[in-house]
Amino acid sequence: MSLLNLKNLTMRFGGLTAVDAVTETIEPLLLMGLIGPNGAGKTTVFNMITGVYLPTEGQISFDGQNLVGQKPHEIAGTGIARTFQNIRLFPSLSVFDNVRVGFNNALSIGILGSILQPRSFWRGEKEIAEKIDHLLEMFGLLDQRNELAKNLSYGDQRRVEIVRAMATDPKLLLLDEPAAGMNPTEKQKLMSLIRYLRDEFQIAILLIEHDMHVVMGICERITVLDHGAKIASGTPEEVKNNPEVVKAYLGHSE
Amino acid sequence: MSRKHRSYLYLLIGFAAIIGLSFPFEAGLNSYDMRIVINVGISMILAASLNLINGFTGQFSLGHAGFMAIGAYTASALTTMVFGTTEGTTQELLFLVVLIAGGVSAAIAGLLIGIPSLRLKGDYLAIVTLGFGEIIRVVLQNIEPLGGSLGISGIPRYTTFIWTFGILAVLIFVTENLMRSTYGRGFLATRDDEIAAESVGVNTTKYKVTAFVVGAFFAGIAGGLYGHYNSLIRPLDFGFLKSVEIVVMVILGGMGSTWGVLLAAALLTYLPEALREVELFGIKFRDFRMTIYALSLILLMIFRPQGLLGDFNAEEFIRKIRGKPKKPATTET
Amino acid sequence: MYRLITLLFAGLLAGIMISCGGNGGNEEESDVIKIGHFASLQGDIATFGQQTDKGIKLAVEEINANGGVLGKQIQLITEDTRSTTQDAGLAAEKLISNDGVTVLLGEVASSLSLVAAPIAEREQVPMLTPSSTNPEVTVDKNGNVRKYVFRVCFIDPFQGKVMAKFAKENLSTQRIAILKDNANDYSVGLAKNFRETFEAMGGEILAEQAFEAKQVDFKSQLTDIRDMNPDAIYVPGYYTEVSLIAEQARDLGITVPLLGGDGWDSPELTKGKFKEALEGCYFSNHYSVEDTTAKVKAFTEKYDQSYGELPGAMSALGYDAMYIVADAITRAGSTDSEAVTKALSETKDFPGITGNITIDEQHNAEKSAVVLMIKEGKFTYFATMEP
Amino acid sequence: MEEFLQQLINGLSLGAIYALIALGYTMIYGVLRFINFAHGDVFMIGTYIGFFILTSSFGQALGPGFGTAVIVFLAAMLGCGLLGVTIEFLAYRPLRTRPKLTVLITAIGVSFFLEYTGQLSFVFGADPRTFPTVVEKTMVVQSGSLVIDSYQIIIFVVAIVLMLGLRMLIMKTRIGTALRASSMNLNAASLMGINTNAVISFTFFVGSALAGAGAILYAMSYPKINPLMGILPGLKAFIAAVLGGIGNISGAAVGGFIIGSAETMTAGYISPTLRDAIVFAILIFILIVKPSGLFGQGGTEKV
Repeated sequence: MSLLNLKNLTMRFGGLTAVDAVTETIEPLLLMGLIGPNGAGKTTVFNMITGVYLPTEGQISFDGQNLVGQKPHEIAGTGIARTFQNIRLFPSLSVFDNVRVGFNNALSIGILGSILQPRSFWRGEKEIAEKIDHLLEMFGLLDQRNELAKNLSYGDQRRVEIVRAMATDPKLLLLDEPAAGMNPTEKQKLMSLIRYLRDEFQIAILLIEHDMHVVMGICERITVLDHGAKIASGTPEEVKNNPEVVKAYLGHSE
Repeated sequence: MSRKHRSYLYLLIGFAAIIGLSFPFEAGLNSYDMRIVINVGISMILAASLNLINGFTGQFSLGHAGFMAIGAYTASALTTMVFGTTEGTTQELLFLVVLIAGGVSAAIAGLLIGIPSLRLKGDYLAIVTLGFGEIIRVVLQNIEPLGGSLGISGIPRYTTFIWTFGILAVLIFVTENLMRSTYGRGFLATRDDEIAAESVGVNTTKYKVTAFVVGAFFAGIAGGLYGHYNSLIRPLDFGFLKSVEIVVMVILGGMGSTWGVLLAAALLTYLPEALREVELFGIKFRDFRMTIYALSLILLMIFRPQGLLGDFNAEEFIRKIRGKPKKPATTET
Repeated sequence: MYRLITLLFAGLLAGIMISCGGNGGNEEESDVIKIGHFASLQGDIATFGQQTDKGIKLAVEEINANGGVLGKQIQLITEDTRSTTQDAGLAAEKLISNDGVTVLLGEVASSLSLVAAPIAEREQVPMLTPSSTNPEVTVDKNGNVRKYVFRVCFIDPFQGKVMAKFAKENLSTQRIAILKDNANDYSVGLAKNFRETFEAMGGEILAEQAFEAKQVDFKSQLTDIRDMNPDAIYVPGYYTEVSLIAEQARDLGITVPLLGGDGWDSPELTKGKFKEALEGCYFSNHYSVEDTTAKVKAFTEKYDQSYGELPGAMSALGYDAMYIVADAITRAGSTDSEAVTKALSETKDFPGITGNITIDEQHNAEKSAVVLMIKEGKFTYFATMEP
Repeated sequence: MEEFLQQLINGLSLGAIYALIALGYTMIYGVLRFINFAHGDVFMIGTYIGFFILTSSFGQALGPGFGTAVIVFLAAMLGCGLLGVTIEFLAYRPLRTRPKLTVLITAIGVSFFLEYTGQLSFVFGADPRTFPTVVEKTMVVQSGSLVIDSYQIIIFVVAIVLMLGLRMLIMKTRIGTALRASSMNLNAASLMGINTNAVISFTFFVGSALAGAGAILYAMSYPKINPLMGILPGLKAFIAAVLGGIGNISGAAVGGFIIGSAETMTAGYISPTLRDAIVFAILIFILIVKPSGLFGQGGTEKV
């Protein structure tokens, strides 16, 4: 059974068709890449899946549920987490609290409980704190635990964003250009981290990436978008040799 | 005492201190000074409750005086028209009842006003809340049984030092505890980045409305306290100017800094009184106070927009002067 | 959580600062008599507060120039209420507790006087309001007369009645429409009492239309009123709006006279183009600026000299209030609060600018009203109405 | 029917004034994306400029008439325009890169400053002043209960002429093109070599000058002026701008007419005391249902 189904997904902004009838499926545990030239509509696909944009047409189903029309936080609740191209952390919160926000829904304490703070409140908070520390340790961020997010280095910010996404306990993780701005060593580390994530947490990962080395190195399947339309899909090898893809990447200089 | 109960301990210490202070205050202060102190307390409640909406959750509201009006009218109408003037324990109990009733009706209004905040941001929200505040004022003016433009007069004086600061202590307790829970994190996440917050499952709508409801509840109680101190309330006093005054306290204090906001509320209520007699170059301050108020507002925005204590962290400051090593603040939980 | 403790310390500090700063009404023997005036010098009704203050100041200057009261000079302390109830409470309390004033003067708005009245009662300091017309200011809701609170002006019922009587008997009108200011309790009070009296006398009130203070367009209300064809329109508002109402009424072809109360009394009422619009209208007032008695004439001239404008009702009432206070202190022979209060309550036939004033049992000013007619922009004496 | 027509005419002439003020709000919002709260008070200053000219010995020597009207209009427009530029330069320019709310608070500060300084007895004083006659009022139509006077026609004509003039200015001139470019994207415009500071000053000048013209029209029809008089017309004009889609110039004009008519209709058919509340209710309704206004284009936040 497939995890995520996109059917005829279309997004138009005024006269511009950003995403044009894209159909795609993602299986559980798959590491999949979404590539294409700038403006191909990759991030728009992410935004439709996560409910930031309402698709003009088409369906999205995840784990058997329809996602179209659901609010972003409801979609997050079904098990889809994401990072952003232009990093969106909570700048005034510490690294620890950034991640803790991701656990907000895991704690089912009402407003009275939050004000009066009975024993169960503290128990819950303690459990969460342990989980967060565990996650931070796993990502090598424990030293920056109490640092404000805005004071972190770029690479650390990217990793915190991933940790925060993982805090929601997702089944599918969407990564938007995770390697942007990283040097080759960092990219190498990132690739092993992504693989590790999939294996350790048993999730599917869909990533947008411009760095072909990263994409070809870790993705098991790749889908290529151009001008909003899907032009190819397959293994890295197949995609690399697809004439349409070559044309799309080179043809833009015509 | 474990840290889990620390907030209760502080609340108790707070109550004890307020009761302890009330004796020298009642005995040592003349009634003018006492009135300043009570007004300071009410301002603090208003500012701290708006801080929840404006400072922590980032929802810019220019209609806080409207919530105050609803609370003041509910509480005062109940006292003058239903319960009548009472004494002793009955009075204290009924006072609590009317204050809470005022808070609840303001909270309901907060729920209604919170809803547009789901769609609007920044200055648009500010204008809508301004409109709500004005509508509340005009409607109150047109309700004859509530005294129309004259308002409700002859409200007995129930508000005391203990009531005012006791409620302030409860508000601080509620705020501090909320901010340490999922709600507080939800507020801050909503303020910092709504889209990111939604992406990790934070229902920003719920947090925005909660902030409005809790903030409005305490503003309503502040209204009840005000009515039962001032003996008369009327629609004109809950207009745009009052809302702006409260917003300025929050901004001056540094949005989201409880400590700073309380200090700013105290300063902005106390200073105009302290400066009444001050004369500079033969010009009496009191004749120019509104001009000076406006000018300082502009200068503040240009030179210190983060407020008095905007980037000041009280806990860190105290840790520094106590010479303790920096311990991770978040392990408190 | 250190915040709470720090806060309490701050509160304590502030408290100490305050108690050191305030000198809490020292009882020392001084060579001045302190009179406090709390007034709206800024904000919505600043125009009336400033006028009252001018009247009081003029009176103080005169009294001091003539040797003061009981051989002492009068020191006037004016505090601003910014037209708000919060600051009215603070100002009144400050004047009483910190300055230790002998008598408290103020406010224009009844709502603001109603904040100060309980304070005056509690602190047992006599308070005289120049122009708060709501009956509740001197007599509380339960019908008890406030011992320390008095007024110099008419109360709403009196002026409403006077004008109703005048409309029915002197003008022989039968059908009248009312246009009142809903945001102003003075206007609402006058309208209510006018209606009651006029109907009791067999007249007919066609409509009671309302507007909100600060509005400038009254055409909708006036169009409705015009279609009813009344014999006159009662507009118990302030001159700030009445001029515009009159002009718009004339534009709409309404020719019947407008009737009003002392809120009309200001030279601004008939300035410029409003002169024509208000020709032949009537309003009830305390006195007439045109009054040729030496007293009124001297006041008008002096006021004009000092401020470069003619006085309005608020200035005259402030002026009278100050003189009544001086008179009461003189009669009391001391600044003792009880003695002054008693003297105030015994004020009888005091010859003020605004009439011969007697304080009655309800602590209201008993005096006859005059009805003025507007002729070529001037307020000319038309009739005297007895209470 | 006659009454409806009358209310409509009253509403349209009131709305024309709102439209003039609303243009200033919308132009400034278009370029700087912030609500110039002090705009209503600039309008108030405009009436006082007219007042002081008309009551000066110069103005009294002129007497009412067409020439006087032209002088008063130009003076108020120039005065308000310069005031607008000054306010922008002193209070808003230092905040160019700050969050919008900081600027909003500053604008409220400027608004209070103008209002309360105006109330000081040696400035304008709190007492309302009577605005002298600029041109004599005559009745143009007086059939049955329908009354149209010359002022209503003057207001309408002046407002339409100014709006057309503004349109020409924006569409046909160099600075107008720069203004349009700046309201699409201030940064991009600046990169393209447009002197954005000059454009912003120009926007404030034109917007405030229109408020100055509106001020004279307003003071002619409601000749009592006071330092707090700018608050309500300012708010209503702002609402008109929002209704039309803030940042949209023809929207502001249409919005002004709609708000003016809604107000007089409410007063005529529902309740005169609720006219202000109704206008606010309209505002809230629009913002909740269609925040981009009637003619505004809704933007999508880039994620």
